[in-house]
Amino acid sequence: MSNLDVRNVIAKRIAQELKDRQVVNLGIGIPTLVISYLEDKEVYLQSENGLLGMGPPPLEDEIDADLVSAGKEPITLKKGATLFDSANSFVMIRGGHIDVAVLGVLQVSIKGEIANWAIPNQPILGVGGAMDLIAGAKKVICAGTLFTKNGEAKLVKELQYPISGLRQIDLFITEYAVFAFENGEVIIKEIIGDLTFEQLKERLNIPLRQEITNIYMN
Amino acid sequence: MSNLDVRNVIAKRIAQELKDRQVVNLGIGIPTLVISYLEDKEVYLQSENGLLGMGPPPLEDEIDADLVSAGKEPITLKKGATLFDSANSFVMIRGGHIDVAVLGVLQVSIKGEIANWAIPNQPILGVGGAMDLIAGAKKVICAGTLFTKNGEAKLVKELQYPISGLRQIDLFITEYAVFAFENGEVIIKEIIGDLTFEQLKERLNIPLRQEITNIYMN
Amino acid sequence: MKNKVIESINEIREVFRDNQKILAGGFGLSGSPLTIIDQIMELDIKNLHLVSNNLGDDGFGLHKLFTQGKVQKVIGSYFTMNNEAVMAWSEGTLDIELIPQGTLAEAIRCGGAGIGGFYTKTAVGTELAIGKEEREIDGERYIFEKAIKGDIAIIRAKTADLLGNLTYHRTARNFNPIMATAADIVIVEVDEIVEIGELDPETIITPHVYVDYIIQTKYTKVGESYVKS
Amino acid sequence: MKNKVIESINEIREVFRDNQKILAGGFGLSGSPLTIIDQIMELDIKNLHLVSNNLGDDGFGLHKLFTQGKVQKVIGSYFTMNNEAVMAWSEGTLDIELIPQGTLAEAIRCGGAGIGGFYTKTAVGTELAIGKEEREIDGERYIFEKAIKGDIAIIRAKTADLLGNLTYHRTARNFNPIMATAADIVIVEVDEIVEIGELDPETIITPHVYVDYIIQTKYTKVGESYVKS
Repeated sequence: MSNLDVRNVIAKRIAQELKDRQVVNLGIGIPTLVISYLEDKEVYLQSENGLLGMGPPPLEDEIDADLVSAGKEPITLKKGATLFDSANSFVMIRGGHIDVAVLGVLQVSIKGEIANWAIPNQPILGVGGAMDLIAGAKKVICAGTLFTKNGEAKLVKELQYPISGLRQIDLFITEYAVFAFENGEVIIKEIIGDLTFEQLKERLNIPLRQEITNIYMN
Repeated sequence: MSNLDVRNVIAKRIAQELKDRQVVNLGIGIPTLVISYLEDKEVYLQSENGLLGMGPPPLEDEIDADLVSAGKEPITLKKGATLFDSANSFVMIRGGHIDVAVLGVLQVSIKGEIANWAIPNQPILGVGGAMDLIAGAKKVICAGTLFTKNGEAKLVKELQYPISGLRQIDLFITEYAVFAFENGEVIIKEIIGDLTFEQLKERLNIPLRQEITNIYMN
Repeated sequence: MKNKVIESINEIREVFRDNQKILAGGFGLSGSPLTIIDQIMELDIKNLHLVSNNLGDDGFGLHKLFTQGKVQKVIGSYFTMNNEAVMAWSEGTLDIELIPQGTLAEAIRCGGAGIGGFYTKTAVGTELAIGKEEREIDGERYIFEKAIKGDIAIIRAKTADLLGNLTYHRTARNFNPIMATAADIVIVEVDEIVEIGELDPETIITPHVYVDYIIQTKYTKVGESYVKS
Repeated sequence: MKNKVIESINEIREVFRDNQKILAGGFGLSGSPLTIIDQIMELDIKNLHLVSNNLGDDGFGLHKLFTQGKVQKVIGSYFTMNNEAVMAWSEGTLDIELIPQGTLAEAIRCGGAGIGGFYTKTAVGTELAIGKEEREIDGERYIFEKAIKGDIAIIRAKTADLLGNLTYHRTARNFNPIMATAADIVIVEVDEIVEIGELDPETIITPHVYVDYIIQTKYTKVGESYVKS
């Protein structure tokens, strides 16, 4: 698969996790691609720069530079959308009112801790709303390829990258499998790609259990 | 003077202290009467239940039970009025954005501390926004008759009533005089009633200095 | 789409239990969810803890709920005008926690915002600061206050769309928008319910994410009063 | 009535000084006071401390002010995309204080609200919590954050009435309303200025008490960009 395909496979699988009426915040990168796979699901997208009810990108002649996503891309308003200031946006995020945050990730530990904001030994100059979403969202789904460009697994025994918060995420969705984190265990809920459970276990070299359930049905 | 007259004398004198463009919060009681003496001064009245730009009472057929003052009296909106929730109302009050709070008072100490919310040995069951206004307003003017019904002075060496906050008020305006509190001193800025400075000094039995200045001119 | 509109809280009877903390909007009767309060009076529940600026007016709103005997404790800023509350407090049948109005508002807002507590300058040095931690920040004295959250919030708005987006009317806004953020279940009573898209996005005060159930009010305003229709 | 409308900050040159802390609204360029920033660039001041979510876009807004050398420190949440800021930080010519976006927003709001500081759950256990007081409240871990205030706030709104009441447009609202409350002097740049009474009281976001000066913007939107007219 090309890199583009891989990202879309992950995004599509994440879309299946989202349910009607959920309020969802999509991070930058793969999470943004999820929009394309929502089909007619009635999901309400929150954007931390002050919007609930983000609609699809505008037509060229309808672009408004003052209607943008947190990724600073032009967007539209869906019916029933609301606008608010940054303080109130984070009341919504940190206060536990977002049903699902979908976040890009650099590393995930076997305890479900994540690193998604900083790279060791490099200047740490950006965090945005990532830590607020991790602290506040009811459910956190992380999106990412399972391996780095150098072939290193992103699912690791201990984070080498700076941690993003104490919170254990719910799911790590990759192009190979859906990983859940429950009671200190990593559980493969679904195999997506062409590696078997045994192959994944060998490549990742972490304790792993398989428990295939159709978790995304409402 | 009748009690009604006395209250109006105080209210009228307080009105003279207010300046064009000031944002003012008027407490319940004598402070509310100040409205009648504002004439064409462009003062913006804030009401802690969520309003800036309180207008005069409505005509009988224009009463809206959902447009009331903090004293729960029907009011109107002036041009340029704004509405906000209670949290934002106290951002305005506690955050130092109210130019003048005019408050009723039970006692004022010679240090300019006030007691205006509770009576000793009685259940303390109401405070409202009094302490927020005292903590936050740029200037606090207190309104009250100088003596209780029993003839006891309200301006005292030490408060016997529970204090309302650490803040030293700026002026105590009574039917006899305007008292200012500066550098630990009580200064009579103006004699209003028919007691002379010497008579006031004797009846109050506190250190008192006279310094008549036309303080209310802009 | 799940419909948030209900006729009566009887349809969601299971969310009400003894000993719950209920946030109730309103400043006096303005912005008070009178219909919802009437319906709570019909429920067989007890020992409620109310968080509300005050206790309605004599014979109206929360005052009725309190005189009915359902209330064990009230947390608010102003109960002096309510003779029966004062009496019940004196007799030890009602617990009252008095908080300055601005501190109450801020504590509720923090409860909804994932903020655990805050330092306010209000009430420093007074009886209401007794037992509270004091801290100096940049040379000024502050006291610590904990955030307030509720099991249920009952609030009043003007218009709801079918999603649950809310607008308010005049000073009936007061505590309602912040209470909407600070409880597990939020029930709003409104004058009118409109289609999605009818409210201007710029003017919606409470986004729908905060609202669980919508009830059409049974009260209308007549002069200074609210009359059950 | 004193007129709050000014042509340029040159008319209030005296409020700007070296070493001031300036709160600047905007998320990227949306809601950024581009005209005021242009005018600040003309002033002979230095060592500014900026509080802003990020530093504009390359060549636009705060980024210009920073590359001009007027900025000593920035406090915000996201500077990674700004190569020159990263470089200046590496070389030690720019001080950066990184704060999670929600903590930044809350700290500014508290600055305007007379709240000295607050406990947030955001960033607990991370590098951004190092050196910060931690406290457990009701079984959850929080860190302490101090309120943020500024000497001057420069903000962007859609419409001002002559009193200074403000409405905003879409996601250009962002940090602007809270920054309006948290500085000694507040200067707003707007698309249009209208008579008092033209704005619906229910829809005004920033009451006039927070606004000191109003400037008509010199920028218009063309597609995704802002163009100086």
